[in-house]
Amino acid sequence: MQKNTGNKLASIIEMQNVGIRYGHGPEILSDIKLSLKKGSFHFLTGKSGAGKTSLLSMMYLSQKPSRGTVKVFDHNVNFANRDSLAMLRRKIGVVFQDFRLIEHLTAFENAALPLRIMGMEEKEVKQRVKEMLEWVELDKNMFAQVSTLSGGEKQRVAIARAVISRPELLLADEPTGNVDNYIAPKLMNLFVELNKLGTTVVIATHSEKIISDFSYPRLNLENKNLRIYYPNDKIEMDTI
Amino acid sequence: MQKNTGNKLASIIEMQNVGIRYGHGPEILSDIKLSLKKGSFHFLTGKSGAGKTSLLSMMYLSQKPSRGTVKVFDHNVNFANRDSLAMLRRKIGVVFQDFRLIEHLTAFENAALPLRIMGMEEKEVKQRVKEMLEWVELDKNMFAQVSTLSGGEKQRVAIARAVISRPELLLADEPTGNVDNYIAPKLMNLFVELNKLGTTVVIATHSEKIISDFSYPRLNLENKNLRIYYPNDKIEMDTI
Amino acid sequence: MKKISNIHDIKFSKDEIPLKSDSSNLFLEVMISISVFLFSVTLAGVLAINSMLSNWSDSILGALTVQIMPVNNVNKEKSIEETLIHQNKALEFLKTVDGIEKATPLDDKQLQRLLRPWLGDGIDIKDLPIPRLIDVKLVPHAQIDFMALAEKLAEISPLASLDSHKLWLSKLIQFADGLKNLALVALFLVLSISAGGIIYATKSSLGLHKQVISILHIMGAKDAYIAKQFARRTGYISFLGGLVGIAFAVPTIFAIAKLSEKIEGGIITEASLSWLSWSSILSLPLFSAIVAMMTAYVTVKKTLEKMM
Amino acid sequence: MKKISNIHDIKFSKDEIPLKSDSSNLFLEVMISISVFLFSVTLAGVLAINSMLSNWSDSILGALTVQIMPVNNVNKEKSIEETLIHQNKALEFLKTVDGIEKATPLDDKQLQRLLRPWLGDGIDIKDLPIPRLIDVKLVPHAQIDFMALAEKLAEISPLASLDSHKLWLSKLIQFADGLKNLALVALFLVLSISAGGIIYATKSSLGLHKQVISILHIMGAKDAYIAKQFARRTGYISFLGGLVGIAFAVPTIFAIAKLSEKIEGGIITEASLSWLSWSSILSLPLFSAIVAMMTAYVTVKKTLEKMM
Ligand SMILES: Nc1ncnc2c1ncn2[C@@H]1O[C@H](COP(=O)(O)OP(=O)(O)OP(=O)(O)O)[C@@H](O)[C@H]1O
Ligand SMILES: Nc1ncnc2c1ncn2[C@@H]1O[C@H](COP(=O)(O)OP(=O)(O)OP(=O)(O)O)[C@@H](O)[C@H]1O
Ligand SMILES: [Mg+2]
Ligand SMILES: [Mg+2]
Repeated sequence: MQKNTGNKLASIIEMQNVGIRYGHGPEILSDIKLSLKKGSFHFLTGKSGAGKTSLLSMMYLSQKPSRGTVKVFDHNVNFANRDSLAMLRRKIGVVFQDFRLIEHLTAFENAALPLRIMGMEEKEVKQRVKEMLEWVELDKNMFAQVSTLSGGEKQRVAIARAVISRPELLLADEPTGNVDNYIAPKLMNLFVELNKLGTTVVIATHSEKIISDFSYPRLNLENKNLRIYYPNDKIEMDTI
Repeated sequence: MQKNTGNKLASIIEMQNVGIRYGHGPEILSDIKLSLKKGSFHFLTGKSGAGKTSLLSMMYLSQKPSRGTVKVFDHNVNFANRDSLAMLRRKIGVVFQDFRLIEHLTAFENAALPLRIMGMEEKEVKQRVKEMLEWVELDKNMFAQVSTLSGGEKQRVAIARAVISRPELLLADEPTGNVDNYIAPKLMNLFVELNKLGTTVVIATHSEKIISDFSYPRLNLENKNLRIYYPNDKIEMDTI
Repeated sequence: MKKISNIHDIKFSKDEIPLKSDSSNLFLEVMISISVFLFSVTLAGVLAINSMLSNWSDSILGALTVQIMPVNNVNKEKSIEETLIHQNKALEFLKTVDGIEKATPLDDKQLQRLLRPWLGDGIDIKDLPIPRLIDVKLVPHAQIDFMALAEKLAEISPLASLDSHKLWLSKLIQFADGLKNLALVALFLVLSISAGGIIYATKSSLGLHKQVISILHIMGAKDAYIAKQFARRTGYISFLGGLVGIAFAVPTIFAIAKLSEKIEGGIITEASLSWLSWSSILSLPLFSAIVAMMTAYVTVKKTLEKMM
Repeated sequence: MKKISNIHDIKFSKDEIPLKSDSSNLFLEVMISISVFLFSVTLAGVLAINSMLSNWSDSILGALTVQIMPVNNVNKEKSIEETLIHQNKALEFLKTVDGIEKATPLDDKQLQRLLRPWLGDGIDIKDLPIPRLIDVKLVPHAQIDFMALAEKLAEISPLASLDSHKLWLSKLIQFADGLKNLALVALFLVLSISAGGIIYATKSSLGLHKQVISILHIMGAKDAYIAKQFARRTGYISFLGGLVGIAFAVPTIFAIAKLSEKIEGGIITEASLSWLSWSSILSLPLFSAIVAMMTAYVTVKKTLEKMM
């Protein structure tokens, strides 16, 4: 059960006895144990309200656990200072369930955000963002204000922004809920390609079709707990 | 082809030569002809960015066509005054793709909004909203601020708000994109039940599963135009 | 999460548009307090000047006295005669002046009665070199240039002179009148700047909440439904702001009144405020709330009409 | 939609946080203009008073003259003698006073030289009943109560008197000093109220943009990255506000200077502003921009530290 704990460097995310509660409410998640190895690919499933987004939010460092320890890139998030958290976040790409784009900026400027924050040279920023947006078929809408885009177009901007910096960890929350059946597989393939290049990927989704199309292990949230299911239907109780 | 134009009262929505453009851009939709009969049920499909949301926005009276005539409940929207538009809107329930809930209010208050705007007695409001939210399984989150709800929970509040006033016309834009496979069919059944009670329903969706599970005609947007497909795969070019 | 026993026991907040937390609220409240402060102090000034002016024009300004200095000769009879000649000259001139209704010289008896307090009874004024007086009655609200009148009178008879207090008063009235007009302009300015501020605050608040407003619209809310919420909030804030303004204004008005009493003695005390004036000043917070409500209401309605 | 030929030709706006359209901007700009206006007028007053004070204490206040009125007797010699007795009494007293360094009576020659312009040459002052003068040198920056000194001097010799202009000046200096302290307090108040206003505006702006800020955070932006955007905007607005304020302040300062020249003749003209003073006043918009920038920066940093 504890066979991998020594091999710290290979673990991108480690959670031990993690619990989350909001305010004075009950725990949403209890006693979560999780270790994501570098280069792994997982789906995250669970009923609506099970806590998928909450679990992801700890991974992208926007929330601390109410109890237990969370380590991201080997840094304990409870003890990291603000600036080092910022540096860690630059290695993580996130697709939010509700997109969280900056509505008054263009699709281009939204996608360019991570690169500009990193301080990349403007010439390279332009080249990379242009290529990326063309790839997600937003060439026509590149310079449209995000607030005028359709639901699916926004989702593609959000995905472009998440992968533009070729992050070491990619977290996507329902990333294909608003796109059509032609572009959805294309976007999934983008995640698979990134994963092949070494990015660790976690995708929360409700779509049975996507889960069955790709044979990756599935993290399932049920009764505040996390279980891992492997594609060959073998169930393991503990994920470490 | 023109066989139904005389029977005005039976048509909830009529569009003639309708075109939409934003600003000085090209037309998003061209020469749309459409007549939705009272008590009908349609799916609305099309690629991401095809114009589904734009078409619906004319139906829920938040946008006028750039050209052509749109009649909703037999009122030409180009000539209706603001207050009569407001009265028409009260007969329409809408589920938005991006929910459009009032984030600082509770789930309860959001769902109660249409009833309160109608001026319904507070006692009846409370009874109806409570029952509705329990039905969409939000009993636990009834008095939680919407901003703290999960994606699927928000979507259910949006649906509760759309149907709470038992509208004559129900327009739903991707209403099950964020809920799990257990609650999605339940919500679809809600729309079917409403339809049986006389509500005209239009549901925009990308989900092939939902479309195939229910044998309703499909309005498909392609190349700026609208075509209707019947479940038995017979294609009709004109919808009137 | 606790189980809700009875849904009808629960209190609901109905603030659909979260206007309470707008950042323009403080701006509005401070602006309204300053406006109400300036408005009430200025209004007090106008009302005080008004009451002063009406006091004067009623009692003092309706009449005028022209004084003819006695000619001092050794021959008493001759001097009296000469004084009378001057009096007649003045009389004739006065009758030609526009705005003068009647000019009556006081006869000996009247003069004697006037002088009795100083000279005592039993003195024949014919023996004394006392000044003769002409009582001049003015046409009501006549516009008389007292300065010019005084100069002309002096030309016609060097012994005749206008009562100087009256002259000074007329200059003061002109000044007060000018001041009043200035104050009225200031009142108008304060009112329009406040209205502009309210319109600005309302519009920026509308912009801030445009998403919630569009949701309400699509749910079938009429413009009036939305405008009412803005009007209520703006009215409430303006009333609070008005109270603060008036709380500073009342002591200020008293202080100014005290000060001007000291400076000008008897004249300014006539500039006291009636109960009516006070109540109109004290009702300014209410008034400002109503004006603000209406301004906000109309602004919202007008702005919304441009949307679909 | 047009085809974009070369992506590197396109101009990009980089305003990630849409601070330009904040409704608190106008509030901030108006507040800063008023503050800079008040600050510069007050500062001008302080600087003028300062230059006036330093002028005086250097040239005039370092010395003092005591005058002994001549005793007027028929016997000239006796009167001169008695006058000298009084002068010695005064001299002895003056030497005991704290803060007086030296007291030297002017001898006949010096008196004669002083009087020459009025009396002409060749007149022996011994024959004339002229006042005798004592030149008093004060310890630098001595705190002398001139009123008390004058009274005591009069007790000791009724003929001795302090030069009255000096007395009046010392009262004026006390007054000016008080005024200066008051003005310094006012400067401090204006500064802290502005800082409070900037903090308030920044916080409300932060609240308004919390979504965009949280997006920037999750993309890996450090607090400084966000704080800089706020600081830049606040600085820009404050600079504009400051320019408006100074544009109103300069004519106001000139008007006040003109007015006080008319009122007080020769004395206040010494209260002129040096070029250094003027340049410090004119640099206030820049100064206010810098203070506002720093305030906004620190406020943002402090507020963000409470988030994760
Ligand atoms: N900020 C918050 N404050 C209070 N409760 C919260 C907050 N965020 C989430 N919750 C609650 O925690 C529970 C889990 O939410 P979460 O968003 O993680 O669910 P989810 O699995 O992502 O659901 P979905 O599939 O519907 O998006 C929900 O019941 C939600 O109401
Ligand atoms: N307000 C607007 N201004 C400019 N363009 C707009 C506006 N709203 C929509 N569009 C454009 O019109 C097109 C159709 O948008 P619409 O939202 O109707 O698509 P949709 O079919 O709903 O797509 P999706 O399935 O992705 O939600 C898109 O290309 C979009 O960018
Ligand atoms: Mg979620
Ligand atoms: Mg859409």
